[in-house]
Amino acid sequence: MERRAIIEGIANLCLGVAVFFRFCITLNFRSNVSLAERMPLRKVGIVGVGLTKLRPTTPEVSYKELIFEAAVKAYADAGVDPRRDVESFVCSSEDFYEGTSIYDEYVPDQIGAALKPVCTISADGMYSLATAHMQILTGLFDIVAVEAHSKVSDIVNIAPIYDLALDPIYTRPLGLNANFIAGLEMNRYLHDSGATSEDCTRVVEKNRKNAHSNDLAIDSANFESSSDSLDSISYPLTRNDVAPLVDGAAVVVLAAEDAARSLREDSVWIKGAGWASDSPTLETRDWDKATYAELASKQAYRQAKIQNPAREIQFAEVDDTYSYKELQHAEALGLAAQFSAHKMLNQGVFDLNGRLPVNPSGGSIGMGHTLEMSGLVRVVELVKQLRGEAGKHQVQGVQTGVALAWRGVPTASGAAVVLSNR
Amino acid sequence: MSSELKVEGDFPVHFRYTAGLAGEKFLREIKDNGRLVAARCPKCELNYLPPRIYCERCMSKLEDYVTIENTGTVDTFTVCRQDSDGKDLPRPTTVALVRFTSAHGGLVHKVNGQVAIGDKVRVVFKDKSKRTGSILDIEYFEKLT
Amino acid sequence: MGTALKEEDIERQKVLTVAYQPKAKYAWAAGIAIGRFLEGLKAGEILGTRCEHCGRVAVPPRIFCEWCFKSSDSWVKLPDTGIVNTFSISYITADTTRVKTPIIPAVIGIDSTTNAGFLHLIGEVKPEDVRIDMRVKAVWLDPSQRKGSITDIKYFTPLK
Amino acid sequence: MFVKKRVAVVGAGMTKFMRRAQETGKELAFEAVRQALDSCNMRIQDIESVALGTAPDAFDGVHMKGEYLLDGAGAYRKPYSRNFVGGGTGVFSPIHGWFHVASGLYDTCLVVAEEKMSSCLPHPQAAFLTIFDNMIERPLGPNLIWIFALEMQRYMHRHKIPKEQIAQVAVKNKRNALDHPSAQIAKAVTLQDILDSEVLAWPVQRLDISPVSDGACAIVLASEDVARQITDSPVWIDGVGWNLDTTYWTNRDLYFPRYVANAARMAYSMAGISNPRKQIDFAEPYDPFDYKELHHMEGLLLCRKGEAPKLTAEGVTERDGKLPICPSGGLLGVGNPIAAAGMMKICELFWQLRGEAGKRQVAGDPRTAVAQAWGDLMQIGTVVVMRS
Repeated sequence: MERRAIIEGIANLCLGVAVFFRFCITLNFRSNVSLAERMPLRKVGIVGVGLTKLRPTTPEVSYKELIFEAAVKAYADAGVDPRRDVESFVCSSEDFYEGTSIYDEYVPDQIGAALKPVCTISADGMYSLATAHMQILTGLFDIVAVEAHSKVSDIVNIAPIYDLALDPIYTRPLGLNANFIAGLEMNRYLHDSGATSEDCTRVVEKNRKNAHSNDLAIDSANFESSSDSLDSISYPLTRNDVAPLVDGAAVVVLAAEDAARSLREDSVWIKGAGWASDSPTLETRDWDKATYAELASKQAYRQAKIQNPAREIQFAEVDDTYSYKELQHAEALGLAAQFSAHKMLNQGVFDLNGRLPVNPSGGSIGMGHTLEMSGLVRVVELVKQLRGEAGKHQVQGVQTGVALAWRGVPTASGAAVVLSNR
Repeated sequence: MSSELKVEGDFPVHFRYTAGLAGEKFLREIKDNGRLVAARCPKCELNYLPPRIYCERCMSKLEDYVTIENTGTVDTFTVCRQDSDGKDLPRPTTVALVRFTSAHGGLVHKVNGQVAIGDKVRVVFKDKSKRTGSILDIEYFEKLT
Repeated sequence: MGTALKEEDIERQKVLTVAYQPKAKYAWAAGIAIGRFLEGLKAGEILGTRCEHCGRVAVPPRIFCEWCFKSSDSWVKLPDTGIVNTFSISYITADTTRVKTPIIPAVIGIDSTTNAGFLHLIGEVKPEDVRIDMRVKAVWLDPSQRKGSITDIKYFTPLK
Repeated sequence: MFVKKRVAVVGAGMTKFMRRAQETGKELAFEAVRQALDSCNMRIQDIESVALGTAPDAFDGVHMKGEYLLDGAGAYRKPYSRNFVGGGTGVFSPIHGWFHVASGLYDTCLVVAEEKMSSCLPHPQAAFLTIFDNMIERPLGPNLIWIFALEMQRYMHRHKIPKEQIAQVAVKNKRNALDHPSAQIAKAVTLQDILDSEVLAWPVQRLDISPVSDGACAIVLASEDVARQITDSPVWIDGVGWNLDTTYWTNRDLYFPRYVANAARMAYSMAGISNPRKQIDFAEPYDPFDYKELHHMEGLLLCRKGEAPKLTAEGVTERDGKLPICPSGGLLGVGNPIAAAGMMKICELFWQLRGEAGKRQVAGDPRTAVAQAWGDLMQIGTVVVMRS
């Protein structure tokens, strides 16, 4: 026994030395300033949000006109004139979703950004928000607007576009719908966590119910269980588990603290913003958890000085492109222990009136999925909750919430933001 | 009033992807020798499957290739019912992510028959005369009996 | 730092490649402004919008003025005449196929607008006779052939 | 503006520029990253964030191309995002990276730019059809070269510039590229060669254009105190600017790139440059076509409107002239893998300002330089001012 203890002791010592050594190496080129001092230098607030109603199709308006509607709403909400007050604009798009190469050509006019600093981040709108946040932190700008949209009804068939995202050498030749990746992941998640397909159906029911109270969500009666909704797409994934695609546009206005305070009394503050990617290849990424979400939220929590998210976060808007993703993402965000989210779901913890409501807006399953806008919708919903303007789906007395975006199959990339009204 | 007019369009191009340096080696080994190779990172002690010319963790250049056994374990699987156009497949296709003991990574490919997570499977290559230097030179995984 | 290939290396399968035909297809909603513009073309009319805030008349029309960021919902019927702002004499098509008879693309500044115009083609003229600032007029497809497209105008031709 | 954090470039790397690379886009990105890290003795573990720039997905033929490229770009389990501002992407990418470090959130950022245009058939230009307005321009069957031809014609008309004066830019840049080890076309051409080359869309001829390429570039950015630990000769990013004009390009006079001028003013103001003609020692303006170099010299306020052809004729812009322009050989000589081509100019500034440009080194110990890219529908200017 004694001998074993000694060996263990030596092993631990070696491990300790190795860890220390590694620590030294990692810190090799680090700044002299401590991590605490590398917190954001300025406080940044969200001073305006504009979101159109989400609808399955919008044949009466062009994408520019849809975006214009969101921009007008956001600038009115913020009390700013984009031509005079907004100094920079960050847009979100991917060419194949638009059917246009170099789509960033088509962004400035409808958001009042012509002849101004405008850039596109090819990612979910939450990445653009994080980029705008960085721009303000540099001190370069005080007021920055973020735009994202979905005109998915302009796409004749989404499947061939998802196919284009698959690895052309190893994955595309299989000739399968990209949803198969979600099928693989869901199967693994259910296997590891003990959650069941019925638990995933409960996520769907909860989110659709929440969306009923959300004026901006489409009438989710459109989605409700029809005879084919339980059809398997890629076992164990059914049609029911997949958020339906809808149109919409969103614009969010950010401001540095002084500007924010002069614009409104109830700014919602960005406490932290993070984004991260796991391995892009199917073969080498983690399959037992959403590592990208864990890394992204750790960054955001560090900035927000949140040590125990399960206690300090009061509600969450998380990506639910597929039903099981809500559970997996809640775990990655530290809101539930790994593989225990379905238990909390079943206890009603995530309900609108639960202890830690998840997707009180209805999420993408309830409101509809809006391609690269999905994360920005989550942010807008967070802002409304934190202002107390969420109406029938208001969660009472909330101060701090987290939102998570995922870039969908086949990616392992996501972003997280922590917002607070304090 | 809007006319609800639509204007149609597409991308009038087609693509030709090179397999790349590591992909070339991988697909040639399958085509010519019916074996799987991985690229070894000596620093991280990982054998990347499929191989690549870099270690994604330490960004070392990888130049050594090692042969990987033809049998692995089902890490997860799915039964896919739609093709890449979103149309129903004539027959549902089982697809699995298969891990190999000596490799980091694995392979995602079709499965012949039914499998469960944890099942041992072997890689079945197409007949040598039918191989073209594509990932489809692997016919499917088959459960070991 | 890179392995350069020749086309024949690929054609002779010296290196492996995968061929792929993308199937992405779109049907874009033209919306309020362009929808009405295209309907106008079908009727043989060029329509623009006026910003009531700055007075600018623009074509192609839009429901907003990008400089004032105000709605511009006042419609103006424009003449089908204008000037050549700039032009090119092109011996290649969109996919760089060579053509013998050159295509003459031009930016046509439409009369009665505030320096606004659109991309179109010039026809019924010798390439060497085209000049910047030359006055031109639209040549329309026969009404029966029009379909609510920019190509309902065949091209612009020098005003005689 | 209260920008507090000074950001340095501490390392740079690039692949050869090639008409067709065997490497995948990921592999090209890796080659550039490895070289950039080696150039400053850094390891990927020292990198806290990664910014990627790459142009249309229709070139590489991969939707969400940034996600596809990320492991090659060294972004495994790191904060990583892709920016995209058309042809302006290559010079916007270091600006995107600059946000990461100047914000104080990260001490280091790896910036990568990649393009693999040879995947696109029958010709990458076919993909460019889809940059035109989907409703009112694409039905006319436009070629990318048209917009250059239309802009060039307008520029020539407004300032009464003969074609010969424009073609001398191509002669100069292709000659400069003879000294660039990564150059795709190391071949000198004469003025007559250019004027005799095939007319594509008048006034644009075959040799007025930079070649289609595959390639990648990478640089390493670090905050001031970290940069000083890494190297004795950091090169500072002292000014950044970008500006996007209205989409309605047919409603603008194309003779002058006002958006480039706006971007330049933004960058100069940040860098404390009040008289760019005197304070800039050399420049790498974007030169996908020969006239664009002239257009952009004017947009960068390095000379008066319409004066750039004259300066070029007088030899001012030669590598040994008073204001060297594109000493690298530019896109015309080195090649044009869109986003990587813009970043190549940032690499050139880095090497020149450290005195490491070898045979390409401009004379007179340059201290301050500007790089610029351009893109979209003659619409965006991206500008970076760097100092040694």
